[in-house]
Amino acid sequence: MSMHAWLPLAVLASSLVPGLVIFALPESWIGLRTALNLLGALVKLVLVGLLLAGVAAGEQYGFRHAVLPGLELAFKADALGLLFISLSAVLWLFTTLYAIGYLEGAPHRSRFFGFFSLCVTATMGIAMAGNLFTFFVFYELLTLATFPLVVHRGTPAAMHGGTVYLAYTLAGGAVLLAGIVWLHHLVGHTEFAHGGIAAALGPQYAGQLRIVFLLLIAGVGVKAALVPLHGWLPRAMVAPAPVSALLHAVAVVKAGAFGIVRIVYEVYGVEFAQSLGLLFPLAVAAAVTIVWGSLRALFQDDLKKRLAFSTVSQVAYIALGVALFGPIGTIGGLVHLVHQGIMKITLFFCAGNYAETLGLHKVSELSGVGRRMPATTLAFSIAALGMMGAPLTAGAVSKAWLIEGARAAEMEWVIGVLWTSSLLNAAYFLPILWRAWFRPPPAAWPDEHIPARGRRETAWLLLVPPLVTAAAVVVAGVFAAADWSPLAWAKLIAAREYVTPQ
Amino acid sequence: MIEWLSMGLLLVGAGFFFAGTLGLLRFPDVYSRLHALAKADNLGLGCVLAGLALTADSLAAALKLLLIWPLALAASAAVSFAIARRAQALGIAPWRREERQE
Amino acid sequence: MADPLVGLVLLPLGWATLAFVLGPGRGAWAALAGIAAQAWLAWLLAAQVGAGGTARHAVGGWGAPLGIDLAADGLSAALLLLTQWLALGVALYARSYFAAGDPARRYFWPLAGFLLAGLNALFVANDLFNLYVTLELVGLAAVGLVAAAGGERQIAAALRYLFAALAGSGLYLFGVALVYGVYGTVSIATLAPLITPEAPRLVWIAGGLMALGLVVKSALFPFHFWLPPAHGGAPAPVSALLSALVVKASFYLLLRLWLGPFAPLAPAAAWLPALLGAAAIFWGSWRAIRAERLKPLIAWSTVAQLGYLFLIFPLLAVPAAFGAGVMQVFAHALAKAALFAAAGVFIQATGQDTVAGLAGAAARLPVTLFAIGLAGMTLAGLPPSAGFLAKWQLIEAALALGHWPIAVVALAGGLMAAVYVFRVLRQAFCLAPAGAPVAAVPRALEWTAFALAAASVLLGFFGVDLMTLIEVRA
Amino acid sequence: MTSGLLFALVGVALFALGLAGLVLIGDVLRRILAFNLMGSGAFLVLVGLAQRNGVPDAVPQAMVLTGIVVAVAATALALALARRLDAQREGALPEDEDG
Amino acid sequence: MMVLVFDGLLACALLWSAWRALATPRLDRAIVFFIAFGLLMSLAWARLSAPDIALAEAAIGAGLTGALLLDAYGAISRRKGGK
Amino acid sequence: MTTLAFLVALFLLANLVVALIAAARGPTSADRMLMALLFGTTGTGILVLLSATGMGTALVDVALVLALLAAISGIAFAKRAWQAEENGHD
Amino acid sequence: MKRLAVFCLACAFVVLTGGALIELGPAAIDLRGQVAAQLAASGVSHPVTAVLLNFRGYDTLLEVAVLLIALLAILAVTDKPPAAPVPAHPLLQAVARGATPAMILVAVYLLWAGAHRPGGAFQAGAVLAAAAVLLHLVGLLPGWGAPGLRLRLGLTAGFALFLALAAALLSQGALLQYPPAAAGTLILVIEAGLTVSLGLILAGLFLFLSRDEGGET
Amino acid sequence: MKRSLLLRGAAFALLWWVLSEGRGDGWLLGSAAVIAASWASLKLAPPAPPHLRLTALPGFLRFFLWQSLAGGVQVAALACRGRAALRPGFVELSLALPPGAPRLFFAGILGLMPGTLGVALDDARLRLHVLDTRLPALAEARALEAAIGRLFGVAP
Repeated sequence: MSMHAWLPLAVLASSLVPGLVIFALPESWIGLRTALNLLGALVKLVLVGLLLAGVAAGEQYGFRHAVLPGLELAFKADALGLLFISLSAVLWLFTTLYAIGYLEGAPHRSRFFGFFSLCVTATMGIAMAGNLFTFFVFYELLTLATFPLVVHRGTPAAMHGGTVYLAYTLAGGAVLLAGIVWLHHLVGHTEFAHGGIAAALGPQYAGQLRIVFLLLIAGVGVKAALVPLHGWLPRAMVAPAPVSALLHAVAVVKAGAFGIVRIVYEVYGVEFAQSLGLLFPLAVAAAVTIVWGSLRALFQDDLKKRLAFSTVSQVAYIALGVALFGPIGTIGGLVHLVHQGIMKITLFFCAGNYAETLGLHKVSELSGVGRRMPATTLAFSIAALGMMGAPLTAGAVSKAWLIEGARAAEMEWVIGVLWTSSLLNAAYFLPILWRAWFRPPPAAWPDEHIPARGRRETAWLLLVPPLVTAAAVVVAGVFAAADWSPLAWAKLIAAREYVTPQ
Repeated sequence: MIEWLSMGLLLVGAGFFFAGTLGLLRFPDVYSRLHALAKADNLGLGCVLAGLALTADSLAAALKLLLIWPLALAASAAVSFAIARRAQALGIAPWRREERQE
Repeated sequence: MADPLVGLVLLPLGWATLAFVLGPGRGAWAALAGIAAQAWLAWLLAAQVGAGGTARHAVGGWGAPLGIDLAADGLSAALLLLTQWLALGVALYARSYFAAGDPARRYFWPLAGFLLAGLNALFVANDLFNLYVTLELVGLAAVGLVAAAGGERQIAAALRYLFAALAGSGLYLFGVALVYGVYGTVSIATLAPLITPEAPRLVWIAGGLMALGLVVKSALFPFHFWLPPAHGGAPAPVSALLSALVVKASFYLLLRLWLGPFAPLAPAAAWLPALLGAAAIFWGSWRAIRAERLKPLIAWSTVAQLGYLFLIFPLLAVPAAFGAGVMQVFAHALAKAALFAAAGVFIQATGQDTVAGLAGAAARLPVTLFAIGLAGMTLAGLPPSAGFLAKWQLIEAALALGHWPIAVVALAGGLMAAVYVFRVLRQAFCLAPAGAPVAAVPRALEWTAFALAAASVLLGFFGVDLMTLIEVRA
Repeated sequence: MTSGLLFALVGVALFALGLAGLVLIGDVLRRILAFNLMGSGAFLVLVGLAQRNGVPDAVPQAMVLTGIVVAVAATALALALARRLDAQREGALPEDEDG
Repeated sequence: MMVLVFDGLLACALLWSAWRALATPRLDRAIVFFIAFGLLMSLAWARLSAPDIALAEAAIGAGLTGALLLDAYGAISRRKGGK
Repeated sequence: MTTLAFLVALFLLANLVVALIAAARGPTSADRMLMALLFGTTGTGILVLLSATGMGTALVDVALVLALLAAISGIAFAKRAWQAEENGHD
Repeated sequence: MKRLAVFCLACAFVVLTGGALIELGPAAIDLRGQVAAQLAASGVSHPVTAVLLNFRGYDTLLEVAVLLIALLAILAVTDKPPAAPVPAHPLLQAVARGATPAMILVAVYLLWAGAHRPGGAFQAGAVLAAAAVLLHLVGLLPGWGAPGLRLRLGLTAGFALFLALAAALLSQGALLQYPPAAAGTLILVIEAGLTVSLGLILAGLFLFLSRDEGGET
Repeated sequence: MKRSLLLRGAAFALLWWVLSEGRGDGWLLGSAAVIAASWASLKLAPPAPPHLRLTALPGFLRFFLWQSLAGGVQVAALACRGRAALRPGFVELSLALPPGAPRLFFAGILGLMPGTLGVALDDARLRLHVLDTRLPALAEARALEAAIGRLFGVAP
């Protein structure tokens, strides 16, 4: 087995092995656990870097293992996968740092970090899946590994949230499985390939392929939280903040969105999907989700719930970008995969900081928090502005490309949707910012566990990650034209998907 | 001659068996029925065995047939005694003719 | 042993006898040594079959139809392998499980030995009447193991089980009698070319009765009534053996006859077992979801999981269906043994058998909890477990033949399994009630349960090897 | 009609009788009897059907001997269980398994 | 003809005793019918030219099964009677 | 001779059946136990007669065993199973 | 209702199977010829014994295991030590005393006869067991409690001998493949061992179970 | 003791000869059987004082056969006449025979004799059931007692 086969496996192992070891560690071995966590995250970053360099140099990375005759676990590292891998690997490092600070002194930390690492492993698997079967394997693993994190606190609310989460995702998994087996039966394999694999079938299969598409999208749509399959997401917000941050900004919902991308581009092939008339319904579903999520977010007082509905809305941008036939929309969707990730994780980090430092959970309690926690609130503001699509932020870039894409695809109504969404974004974020910066603080905070000492507003492990990611939001927006920006990357991918590069 | 004797014994044996069955059918209580079985049937068996032994191939075979009889007798004696004793212990009264019929 | 085929039958008979003579303490060592040797023999046999095709042995040197032939094709070799290795795990578990004074321990080893001998003999038998004897061997040993626990519930369950087993084997024997009457032989190899679709009516009756008997013994709905009390009431190692192996034995036999000598008649009835299997999945899962106590929950889950095995009958035209059946046998055997083993750990730790009682214990027994989780993955058919591969093949076979309702049943059954599995897991994550006492449990118990569960998941990566082995057909 | 065929027919009837008894009867001892009748029926069919041309056949006879041993073993086990159950239960009715 | 009558009679006796063993209301009697059935079976085996089985059936039926059943019945009914 | 033996055997079988029915209809449990006695005698007789009709001398062995063991079930009945009659007439 | 349904089903089954039975033609294979042809090589001259211990000896081996299992299971569920037996009436005891030696003799005879005429280990064991049952019933032989080492050895000896011989014969090429010259002797040795063990096992089925709880005669 | 052993051994050897139908090839097993049977016999029924007198055996057998035939005929006759002919009842008899084998032998044989059936034997009292109380059952029982006394060489 060559280096080219080992590297993808090593990327998986760099979080799997520490995770398994952490499970076995006694609760009190904090130092070793922390070291393992960070070591895993750093090693993974290095490995991802190697992969990036290799792929950029035109190397092919892949690994295959047959589990049944005609059925293989396949891994490959391509540009699209690497986009997702890099995002996850980087954010994992920050989230780990954040989680170490957040969970200081909490019970069952070995269990928490163990499953946390498993989640990352599953996410890596999803990103590197070389066929739909492998994608599904890790997709289900992700469900299983996140469940213990959702119910981590063991309270009745956590139990309820976990149950709802499982009900949605397992049912979605079953539907997805049905679609995959069907596809496997029709095509004989489920490889991800440029231009898709379904197009090879004759026109007499069009009907079946439409049903399969519906099954597949419904399956991944659960995790991507497409309306009406989004019901689990707000309820899963009972999880600890790092979980909400990583999983509901990056891993889980992105896994769904990423699945939609893979299915449309590499299973059906965007041209073939368009010819079957599948993209338009997808666009409609995404549009409905965008508007509905934003509307619901407007009426949430619970901060994390408001963020969760915002996620519902924002993740659908990706699906929307994919559904806009044409390279520009694609670029918008793909770049939003990254941009939404860094923006939303910043927001969740900040929400976690408010809750952990001052016991603030509700929007209505945030009055004047900007004075008590200026750095956190600054990061929150940047990310929120990004979400609205304010200039110089990452959000502006993705929205701009999406609007262009819609115009190019001659779907002007989408532009309306995007503008409506932006307005609604503003409507649910601006009051928070206003309240945080300009309203007077209360006499006493509800539950202040970390006292302000000098210039330090909270534990530095909680503060650094949101600041870094907030900075990233700005950098991604300002340097969007650079060679190494997510945008450039998305262009590269789109160029490969559409035979005629722009 | 032996042939005829043997056949005769078989028929007599059958007759005793018949009598035993008749007794079983007609006798009024368990004790009397035990009489019928223990005596008539055993005698019937004895006759049949003797009849067959007469025509047996060898002396040993004949003795083997005759050997069955004491075994059956012992079994009958033991079982009828056991049943009668148990019946009596459980207080089953023997049937008695109604006095006025005499 | 020169011939692994024979050694696998003689060895357990030998050590079971020895274990009886030696008594429970030293008997355990005889048993462990014997099972380890069997595991090695099974491995040899699998290698031999994989390389050289079906292994045969003519007992007494006569050859069928006068004598009895033993034969192991890929399916037999695979099941033998499963049986020995699983038994090794359960034996290690049982050695730590039974306390010195436990009445269930007195005759556990000899009975388990005879049970294994019966199973092995069943898997290598190639003669209908010999199969009857092995069925009785397995049935009576299983009943004895259930009854040995000695409580009123267990005895009642054992009695119910015994009658079901006897009715089943009686039906089978009657079928064998008819077959002998029609063809004058009971050797499967000799019979196979003789039975045609134009066979006399009696052969159809015989086949039906044998199938019915085997279905009763493998607890297919609605003949499952005996299973939950028996498997739910027995001591954990016994439940593990019974649920994992014993019910599979009669299914194996059914499959063997269905694909072998009775193949010309089989298509006529293919949908009946599938319908009953679907009913079993729904009813068993439903009862498992509703169960209050842990071991009955697992036992009802067995009822449901056995249902999958019978879904394959209308699909056997596609090779994937056969693979699905075997894979499900493996997956369920390992997972169910792990679950019962884990349940035994909880019972020893908390002294109670309720699902609610898990709330406190699970946090303190993480290895066992993991075992339940992994085994649960297999039962619910979640990837990358062996149960998932079974489900995959089943659905694929169903779609290939256009029988999509079977695929729907398989998917729905998986979801229902997930419901009862996560009902248990969820309880484990609940906050522990204060002060619930948790007794210390031997490490060996936890880790054997975990090893079995891990095996059920890891097997999901080695499906190709298993499928290659069972390709070797007589 | 030969004896073999006749007794095979009797065997079929006995088997059906025993099976019906096993299904319908609740009493344990009676079910044991029913099971034995069922077994006897199967044995009769095995030997009777094989000897329907009137010539004795040693193979099914040997099988029936084996079968009788098994039936005795099963009967004794069932009786042991029934007695133990009765001793423990002392007349109480079985509670149905929650399962 | 004679043979047929004999076999027919034996067959009827077999079926009758089997039926009585299942249908007689009292259990002790049912057991006795069953013992009778066993002995009739041994006659049937004799008629089927299977003396080996007849021997086994006679030895088991007369010597073991009957005693086992009667003993079990006694133990169970005594317990019922004692209550 | 053979024919006669068979006829007698048939007659004994008829006797046995009638006696069985009679014993079955008797009022006490002991009447049923008479059946065991019947087999010790009539059953043995039938077996030896069948043996004489050319069905093999082995049937004599069967008869021997039957006669030898006939006592057991009777004794078991009397000693173990036979309780007080539960209702007078039955 | 259920009763009626089962009754109808049973009747239908009898009619169907009976009808099919009557119209059955001759069997495709007749083993009688093969049994007769190989009888000389089997070591015994009685075909049933030849089938039971040679041609299908494997079945017999497993069948003894079934009996042992039943015994083990019975042992596993009975834990009360046996009560002292209630002696029966001296008359019955006398009959038992007289009958037992005869039973032993008959048992050995049956064992010996098995080689050339009906009889064999199982019948012999059953007669031996019947003797034990009789002695127990009249109170001359106490019931058995948990078996000691000697009894355990006795119960398993026959089976162990059979098993060991079967395994040893593997060197001949196959399980239970008797060398034709020694077949008769080996079968007799096996049968002798089985007679003792089967007698003990069958007796055990009764003696381990039996509890004399106050019936008397 | 030695005499009993020899006698019983011889009896069992004869029995074996009868059972094996005179075949000579089974003596190895046969002698084992005879030894086992003798051992069991001595163990179960150790020889006790009133010994059977072989010389008296033929006479007793004649008596027994004759009485047994008479008993059979009597019962047959009664059976043919139905219950009208019966006068059943219990009769008590005090035994003159010494306790042990003779007495038990008597009680057992009595059931095969005309008109009588032993019902209960306690110490020296025997309760009989007779089919017809008018028949001389007691006298016949006394005759049997005498015959058994002769057989065992003891005074009744």
